[in-house]
Order: sequence, then C-alpha cells, then structure tokens
Amino acid sequence: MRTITYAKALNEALDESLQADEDVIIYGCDVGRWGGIFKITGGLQTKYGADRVFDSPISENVLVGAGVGAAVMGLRPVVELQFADFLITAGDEVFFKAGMWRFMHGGAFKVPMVLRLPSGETGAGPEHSACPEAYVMHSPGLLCCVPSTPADAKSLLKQAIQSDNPVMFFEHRRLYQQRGEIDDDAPLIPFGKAAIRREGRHVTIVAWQMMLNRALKAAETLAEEGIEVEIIDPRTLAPFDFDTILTSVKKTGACLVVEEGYRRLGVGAEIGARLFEEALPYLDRPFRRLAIPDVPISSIPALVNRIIPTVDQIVATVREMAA
Amino acid sequence: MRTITYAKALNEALDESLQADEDVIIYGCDVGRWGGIFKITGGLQTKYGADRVFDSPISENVLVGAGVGAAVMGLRPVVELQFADFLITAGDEVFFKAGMWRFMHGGAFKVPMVLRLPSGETGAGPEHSACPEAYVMHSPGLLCCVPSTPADAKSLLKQAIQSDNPVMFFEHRRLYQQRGEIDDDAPLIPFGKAAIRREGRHVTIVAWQMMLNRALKAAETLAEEGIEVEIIDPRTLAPFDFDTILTSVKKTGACLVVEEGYRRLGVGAEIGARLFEEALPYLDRPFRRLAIPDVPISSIPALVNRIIPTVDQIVATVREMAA
Amino acid sequence: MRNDVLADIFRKSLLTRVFEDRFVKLAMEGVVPPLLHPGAGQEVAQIAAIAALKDDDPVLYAHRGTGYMIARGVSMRAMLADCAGRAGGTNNGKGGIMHVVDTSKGIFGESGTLGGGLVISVGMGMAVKKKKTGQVVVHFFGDGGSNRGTFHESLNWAAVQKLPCVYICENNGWAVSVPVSESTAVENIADRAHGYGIPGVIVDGADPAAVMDAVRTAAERARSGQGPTLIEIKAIRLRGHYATDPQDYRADAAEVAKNDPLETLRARVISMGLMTEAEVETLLTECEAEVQQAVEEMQASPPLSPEAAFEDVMV
Amino acid sequence: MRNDVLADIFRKSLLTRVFEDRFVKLAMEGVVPPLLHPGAGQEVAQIAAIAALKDDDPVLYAHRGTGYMIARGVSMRAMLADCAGRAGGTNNGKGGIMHVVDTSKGIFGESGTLGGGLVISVGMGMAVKKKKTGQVVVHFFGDGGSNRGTFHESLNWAAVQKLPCVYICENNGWAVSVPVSESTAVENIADRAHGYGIPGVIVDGADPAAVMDAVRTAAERARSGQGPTLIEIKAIRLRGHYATDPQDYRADAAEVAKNDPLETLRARVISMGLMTEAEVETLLTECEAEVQQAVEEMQASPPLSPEAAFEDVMV
Ligand SMILES: Cc1ncc(C[n+]2csc(CCOP(=O)(O)OP(=O)(O)O)c2C)c(N)n1
Ligand SMILES: Cc1ncc(C[n+]2csc(CCOP(=O)(O)OP(=O)(O)O)c2C)c(N)n1
Ligand SMILES: [Mg+2]
Ligand SMILES: [Mg+2]
Repeated sequence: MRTITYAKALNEALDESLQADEDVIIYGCDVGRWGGIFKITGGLQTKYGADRVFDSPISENVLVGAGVGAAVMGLRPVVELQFADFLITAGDEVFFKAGMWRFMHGGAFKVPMVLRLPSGETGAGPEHSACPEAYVMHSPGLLCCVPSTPADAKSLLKQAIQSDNPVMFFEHRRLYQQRGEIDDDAPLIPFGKAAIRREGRHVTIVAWQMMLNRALKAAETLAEEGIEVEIIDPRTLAPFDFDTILTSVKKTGACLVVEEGYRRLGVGAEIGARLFEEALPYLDRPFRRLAIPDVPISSIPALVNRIIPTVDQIVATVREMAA
Repeated sequence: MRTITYAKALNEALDESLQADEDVIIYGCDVGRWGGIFKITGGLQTKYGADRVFDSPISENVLVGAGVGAAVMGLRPVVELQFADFLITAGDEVFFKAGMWRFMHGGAFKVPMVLRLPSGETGAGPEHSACPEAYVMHSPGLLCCVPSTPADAKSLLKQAIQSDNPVMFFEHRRLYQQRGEIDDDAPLIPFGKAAIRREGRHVTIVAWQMMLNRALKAAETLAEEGIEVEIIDPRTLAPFDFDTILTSVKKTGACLVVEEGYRRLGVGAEIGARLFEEALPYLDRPFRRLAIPDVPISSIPALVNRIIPTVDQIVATVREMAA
Repeated sequence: MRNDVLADIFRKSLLTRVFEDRFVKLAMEGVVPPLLHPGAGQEVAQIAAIAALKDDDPVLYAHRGTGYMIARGVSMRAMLADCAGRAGGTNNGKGGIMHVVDTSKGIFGESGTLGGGLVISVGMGMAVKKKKTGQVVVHFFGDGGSNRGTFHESLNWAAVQKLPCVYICENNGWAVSVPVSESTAVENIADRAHGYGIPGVIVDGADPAAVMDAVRTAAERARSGQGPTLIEIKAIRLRGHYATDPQDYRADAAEVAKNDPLETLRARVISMGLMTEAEVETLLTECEAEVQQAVEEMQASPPLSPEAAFEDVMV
Repeated sequence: MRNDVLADIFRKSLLTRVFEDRFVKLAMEGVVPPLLHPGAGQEVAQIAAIAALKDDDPVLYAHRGTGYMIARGVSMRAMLADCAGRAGGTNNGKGGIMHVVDTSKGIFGESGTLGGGLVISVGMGMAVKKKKTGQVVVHFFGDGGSNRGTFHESLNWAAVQKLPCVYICENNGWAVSVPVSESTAVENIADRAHGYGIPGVIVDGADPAAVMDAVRTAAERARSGQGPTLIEIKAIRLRGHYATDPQDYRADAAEVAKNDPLETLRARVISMGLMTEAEVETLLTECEAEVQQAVEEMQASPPLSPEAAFEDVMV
C-alpha cells in the first residue's frame, strides 16, 4: 500500500494507459507542454511524445467530436475539457455524437473515448463551477464516473480508457490534493459497483466526491450523538448501482442524497423516485436532498458556500431525519 | 368560442405579438419566406416585413446567442430551432447565455427571449425526435412551457413573449393539427399553474402534450372499469406547479407520471422525489413512471412505438396501481 | 479522364437517379418514410468525387442523396431495409436513410445535426495519420452546413495538424428554402479556405473530370502529409429539399432543370461514342431491374423486431 | 492624432497598469481571489480602441485585463467590490472580475466561455440596427477564442446582415500555454475576414494612433450600414495567463518585456513634450493614490449577504 494524491493517481492511470496501449492518445487545451492547467497530464508529453500527448486549440466542439472520430477509427482518445461545465458547450458532440454515434449507425462502431471533466466550484462563476453529472446521467449512451478516492480515481480511469464505450469522467478539483491509500495489486474496480464508505443503521446517505467527504465528517459528529449513518458512494453514475442503495434503505428506512449539482432533476431526484417505486413499504421517513438550490453558482466564497451543502447542514438534516 | 388548430394558435400568438409590440422579432431557419418547416410562422414575413421576420443561416449557436444579445438591447426575439433536440447543439447559448447572462452580471440585464422548440418523434432518428424538457428543467435561469391544447399554446406563447425572462417553449409536433376551443376574451394563463384535465379519485396521472392525449384516452377505458384517474397537465415545467399534484396525490394516494422524455432523471424523477419528500404519509402505492426507457430514439415506427408510452401501457399500469 | 471511368460514373449516376426516384415512389406508397433528401442533380459530382479516391478512403456524408453509397457499392436492398424497418439494413432500424453505414465499403455515416460530421472527420484524420494507414478521410457537406461553427473548428484544427482530410462542400445554392446569398457572407465557400491556410478549389458539379481532378489533387496532397483541402462543388438541387417538398419558395426550379448534369453526361457519353442511345436505354432498363430486385429482396426480408429499439446503445 | 487624446490614452493606460498590479498584490494578500488575467502589454491598444468609439457604443470584452473599463470610467472601487464580495460592485458578487458590467458606461459584460460573447454581439448589433440608435457594438476577444465555432457563425451572420459590429481580436501570441502557431492555421487572424467578405485589418498594438485609426474606420463603416470589420491587434502578453501563472512554458517572456507598449508610449509622450519626466512621476503617484482610494473605499463597504446567492436569477 502506498499513499498518493488523487491528482497523482489520475496521472498514473494516464501514464500506465499510454504505456500499455499504443492507441491511447491524450489531447486538450494545455495538456501537452504544460501538463494541463490542473497538472494532471504533467510529464506525459515528454515521456510519450507530442504525437500522443498534445495541445489543442480552444475549440471544444472539435475536441469532443474528434474524440469520437478517433475512437471510431481504433484509437482510445482521452480528451480533457478544462472545466466540466464545458460539456454543455460541446453539447452536440457529447450527447449526440459520443452518446449516439454507435446507436444511430446500428452498432457499426465502437466509441472508446474518455472525456475528462474537472468539476466543482472555482470562484470563477457559473460557467466554471458546476458538477453537471445530471445532464450525463439523463442521456442515453454515456458511461459516467465520479471517483472519490485516489484508488478509485486511478482504477476507474484505467477502466474507462479500456472501455469500448464513451465515458464521461468527472474529476473533482477539490480532491486533487487529497491523499489516500492505493493497492497496486488490486484488480480494477468494475463499473456499476457502489462502495459502502461507512456502515450504519439509522439513515442512509448517498454522496460522492466533495460531498462524500462532508458526509463522512458529518457522520463522525452524528456518531457521537448515537446516530449511525450508512454512507454509500456510487462511484459510477452510469451504470448506477441502485441495489446497494436499496439494500441499505431497506435496513435504515431513511435516505438523504447530498450532491453538488443542481437539485431539481438532479441525481437525488432519480434516487428518490426509484426508492418510492421500489421500496415504499420500507420507507419510514421522508426522503431528503441537499443540493444546489437551483440558482447558478456565484463567484464569491460567501455566496457559494451558502448554496453548496455543508457538513453542518448534513448533520442538521440527519438529526431531523433520525428524530 | 372558436375552434382552431394548435398550429394556428401558435401562429396567431406570434401575429398578435408582432402587432402589439414593435420590439418583437422572429427569426430562424426557413421561418421567413417559407413560413417555417412546420408552417408556424406562415404569412408573418409578408405581413410584418423581412426586418422583423427573417431567415437565418444554419448556425444554432448564433441563433440562440443573438437572441440573448437582442433581448439585452431591448428587443423581444422569438427564435425557432427546427428541432427541440438542437437546444443541445446550442447548449452554451441556451444554458449559460440565455439562462445565466442576467445572473452573472448581477441583474444588470433582462433577457426577454423565447426559443421555440418543436419536439417529439419524427422518424428522423435520435437527433430529431426528443422531448428534451428535462435538461431545461434541471438548469437554473430558464422558464419552460409545454402547452397541450390550442388555447394553452396561444396563451402561453403570448405570455412567453411578454415575459422579461428567457422562455424555452416546447411545441409538440404531433399536436400541430389537433383542434381545440379557444376563448378570445379569456385572460392569459399565468405561468406555474397546472390544469386538472380530468377529475378522479383513484390514481393521479401527470402528463402533458402527446402523453396527455394518451392519458385522457386511457382514462376513458379505465373509467369503464370503474377506475377514476385524475389527470394533471403542468402546462409549464418551470415554474412548476407542484402543489396541484400534491393536493391530488393526497387525495388519490397514488401517482403515475407519463412523459415522452428519457426516464432517468426525467421530469417524473423530480415529481416522485418531491412526493416522497413531502407526502410520504399519503402514499399508498408505489410511484410509477412511463417514459422512454433510456435508449436513444430509433427511426423506424415499430421501434419508436416500442419505447414511447402507449395508451395500453397507461391502462395496464393504472390497473396494477389500482388493484 | 479515362473513358471507362467516365462510363462508370454515368452508369452509377443513372443507377442512383433511378434508385432515388423509386425511393420517392415507395415513400408515396407508404413503404418507406419520406425522409430521403433527393440528390438529383448532384449524383454525377458525388460519384466522380468518389471515383478519385481509393476504395478504403473513409467517407462521411451529409443528407443529400445516395450517390456516395451507390458509388461504393453499398447494397440498395440494405438501404431500403434501413428505411422500411426490415432485417438486413445497414443500421438496424436505428438511423433510416440518414445514417446509412457500411465500413467495409468505407461509408462511415452521417451526423443528423448538420456540421456534426466535420468534427468527427478530424478525429478520423488523426487516427489514420497516427496509424499511418495511408487513407484519406473525405467529408461531403452542404453550403448550409458550412455555416455551422463546427466547420471553423474542424478546418482549423485539421489544417494545424496537417491531417489527411478532404472537405467537399456541395454548394447547391439552397438550404431548404433559404438561398445561399441570404445566409452566407461570401459567394464562394471555397474562399473560406483562406482562413485556414489551405487550398480552396472551385469546380463545376456538371463536369466529372474537373471534380475528379480536384479531388485527386486534394487526396494526393492529403496523403503526402500536406494537409486538408476545401473543395467547393458548384451544384444544383433538381428536386425539393425532401421528397415531397412543394418548393413553393423557389422560382429557379424550371431553369435549373435544364442543366441536369446527368443529362449533360448522358449526351457526352453518347457523343463521345462510349455508348449508343440504345445502349443507354438498355442501361436504364438494367438499372430499373436492379432497383426492382433490391425492392423485392427488401420486401422479402422479415420486419425488425420492436425489441431492436433496445439494441446497439453500447458495446 | 490629437495630443490631448494621446495623453489621455497614456494616463488611462498607466492607471490600468497600476490598478491591475495592485489587484495582483491584493490577490496575493488574499483580499480578492487571484482570478484576474492581467492585461499588461495590451492596455494601450485597448484604451486607444475605446478612444476611437463613442461613449455609448456598447462593448463586450473577453477576460484579458481591465483597460476597457478604465477607459470608460467604470469605478475601480466597484470592480474591486465585485471581487472582494462587498456591496457596491457591478455584478453583486455574481461574476467577480470576469463579468464586470456597467451599461451606463457601455460596458456590456463577458462570457465565461470564450467565444460566447461573439454570438451575443450579433444580437446586440441586430437590436441597435433595428432601433436605429446609431450605436456600434464592439467585441474584444483573444486569438485563442477566435478558434471557437462561435467566431465563424457570428462573423458570417453579422456580415450577411451588415450589422454595425466591430470585432477586435487581440492576438497576444498565446492562449494560456499554447502559442498561436500550434493552435491556429493562419498567421494572421485578420485573414479570416476573407471568409466573410468583410475587411480584415492588422494593427500594431504598440501604436495607439494606428489602433485608433483602424477602429475609427471600422466604426464609421459599421455606422454607415456597410457592416462589420475584423481588426487584429498584434499584442504582447507581458504577464502570465493569470495573476500567479509561473509561465514556465514560456521562453519569450524576457524578450517581450523589452517591448512594453506602455513604456514606448511613456517615452513618446515625453519626447513629444506632452509631459516631462517629472510630470509622469506625478501622474504615477496620482494613479497610485486613486487606486489606493478605491481599495480603501471598497474595504469600507459592507460584505455582501450570503443571501445574495439567490438574487438576480430572473426578473
Ligand atoms: C444543426 C442543424 N440545423 C438544422 C437542421 C435541419 N436541416 C436539415 S437539412 C437543412 C438544409 C441543409 O442545407 P445544405 O447544408 O445546403 O444542404 P442541402 O440540403 O442543400 O443539400 C436543414 C436546415 C439540421 N439537420 N441540423
Ligand atoms: C470555451 C472555453 N474554453 C476554454 C476556456 C479556458 N480559458 C480561459 S482563457 C483561455 C486562453 C485564452 O486565450 P486567448 O483567447 O488568446 O486570450 P488571452 O488569454 O491570450 O488574452 C482558456 C483556454 C474558457 N474560458 N472557455
Ligand atoms: Mg445546399
Ligand atoms: Mg491570446
């Protein structure tokens, strides 16, 4: 077991993938010479050459679209958009081309591409701060990863690059410097397998990435009060491991989803609706969601902190649920 | 009371808005000389001149973006995209510019624009067939209309044009030729006020546009069996009149949402989650959703009909719920 | 230009015309949906362009016509099956006539959103360049589609990377009901090449030799690592935008009909002595028979199961 | 060029430089977030361009620097308040330095996604044309942003409609760490004007008279209904992409620093006898005092309430 940062884990996953498969290429704004604005691709151009790791123009539509084209012809492109928000800017290419090129041509193609999407609040306003996973999860044809730990980040990114399907890979910027243990001999984590990050019996919390950290912190406070939460990290949103949540909620009878995306029609909406569909007899207490309350994200910390769920809010909400 | 088609109702709303306000302009591919590929803008260029009703290049990004710019400078642009799907193609302009230009500039601007979005299956494959309301409803800053009758179509479109906020206006192509009564003296329908299309006491159905028609048909069959459904047509998805649904479900204890969008994180997800949040004590039976089962939309009628909810499916589902 | 090549272009153009006219009839009869955008007037150029390429050069196309597919020998039966929802199509009921695909023949499909293929072509060019396959990626699209932002992003990046791509804009003067002059700030789309430092070439779509020359030169340039070329084919749209388009917005239809490139080519083939009038008549009969057979075979194929709606989403 | 205009451009450029340098210091001290993209090296051209316009010509800008705002007299206190989250800012904590706005001074904001302002400018041009206000809509953006598809769609449609728009590309040779030569297929962005049938003009960003001339000509053309112009300012980026950018990807930094247009202008103002060395020093002290006052006033303003996060979404 080693301890590395989430950023290093991503870099290693890219490095090992480039090493293992000549068809892997990496491109995006500033990913080459400079190693990326968040330094995830550092050192890779020097090691693998500018024909495999290279910079691009500021042209998000062709960045994503070319990924589809390259994938169709047998490469495994790993494309970085500098801000996850920009998947909206390349909407046609993400949702229609990556997500549906195979389908609309009746399965004639495979589209093994990965779109790396650094997400989370930056202080640079509503076009640079979102966690837009919900758009992806709503759209057919796309896989979606949301790793929360260095080990998951490395494993899921390698898996994503090996996948023959298009993968939207959300990396949370606030986790880049977070350290965690990693077992180099562990098998790759399969897509669609949630992790139970903490066991408990009173309330089930579903959370990932920065919200998972906050949920884990909240759980400690709550434990001191005798409230034991079970925390589930979905790890991938598509495919989505609903069964693990279902099993947990059948035990606890209560579910809270904490997410950094917009609340309305967010991931939590789907979880709530499915529980109501499949677990009604087990539901003791009303469903709860903590999420961004359907306003764009401001650029001032005090305002941003007002809308992103906090540890205190999680604690208070669970207290109410457990009362 | 007159009886007119939904298409005519839309045309009249545009005509009267052009007449009433010199700042209203209309543009989009083929809307001018030809009156639109679905003929909704027919006759308007002749009547109001090519500087108020005009054709555009095939440039969806600037179509939507220019709408924001024109609105900011005091016009009231009504922009047609030929297929609702293309709001994804103009994602940056729809979600970030129309939805957030006011916000990110601290309220310095008003953005009174309307984007007309003909939706629904055409047989032309997954980029020309969707009902992508969920993307809009998930995103802050946008209003969203989904009129189901000629009267609503006319009233809501006029209201949308008069609104000082950006409105995504979904017109369902399969309703264009549908006729309905219209009262020329009725006041405009306010945004955020659902209509109860049929009263009943056993199951609440939420549906709009083509799915509303199917729900109404299903209701007749069900009535013969003694099952009385209450049918709610939201009319606008943002703002969303949840209260009317809540009141109904408190009475019926059961809710089915029928929608033509993708199921996962669709409008139904939000309704289910909110009911679970706010009405748990009243929920007798599991929530149900009929929607497109998270695959892209094919181009062959037999395949398309397999995935868009049918009258029979609605009947069967309600029967199960009422059992 | 070799005589046999010219004759072959004529034969395939005629077959395309016969096939599409039959398609429109089938649409009227309700056998297939009326979603074809007839390529009449553009087939000669489309087929001449393909004739200048190698058989395995991948082709992306837009929605106008089926000349590309016929040129490459894609099964007409399969294309009809795509539209009629029968087994044996190229896209299993997913894409109809819009997304005909046959990678074994180098036909790589279409984006339903105009301009969406341009971005894909760039990645395809990156791949064949990296894999050193010697292929050239060719993308056909319309004048209208060239106003999408994807045109700019794609041509720029393809030029920067000196990708082996050839961009062929079929300028038929119309985007549905909107004439080019009202949507496009330049007379010649080829002039836009200037903004990407690549050659911009204009050819007459009624002159198959000129089309072949231009495409051959561009393909050679691409293959030798010098990067993309933008070719503008001055074309005419003989029919409506779609099969049943009344074209009531259009005054030039009768005028344009006088300049049908297929008629010009037919006259030339005869005047050059490559075929007699009688042989052309025989050829026409053969084309009709070939199309008839395709229709019959298609109709003999079983309908797709509705469950196919759930297939082909992911690997 | 009139001497008083030149002197004013110098004064405002100096004030901009002082303001931005102070901004960077405040960022280091944690008073404001380090999100400014310093405009050092580009202020002279930005301010000269604005000097060629009427005061009510609406301006959209990109992210590089605050020269446009200073030129128009937008309150520095307000801009600082935007960033520090205090009352009295231009965008109420919503947009920080990225979305400074003051419509009373013709400052119409910025799109956070590069190229996003281009599409907006087209609609603004449509509105002022329709309302016959006589205004000209001006959009500043970078070389990097000009590779977005929105550039193509916007310039085409603006040209088709002969909109009163002026497009000013500040080509500083870099998009973050990527040199223009590696992202852009032409040497001169202005060459792209050719693809839209509009004038493309290149000016030296160190020559305020040349910039003013070009912008004045373009604005006149726009105002008289002849349509848009694309102006390329050859600029230099003296600082990093953002305030704390180490610029470790860049070899030309020292070389570029020798050609600071503000230094050139200072020397010129002195050599022309418009100011003495001593007067320039006094001016510098005055600028510093003005900035200091803005900082103090900003710091005296109350912090925004967190509830402001919920405001300004809709009317
Ligand atoms: C992004 C996008 N916008 C609009 C359409 C609808 N549409 C399909 S074909 C067409 C006209 C295309 O004109 P052009 O590119 O010149 O091709 P042509 O039909 O003349 O061959 C339009 C507007 C579309 N499919 N995609
Ligand atoms: C669509 C989009 N892509 C990427 C970015 C991130 N980004 C911000 S500034 C910048 C470089 C811009 O270069 P240029 O346009 O030349 O302006 P400069 O910084 O040189 O003034 C990048 C890549 C963005 N904001 N928007
Ligand atoms: Mg055309
Ligand atoms: Mg630059």
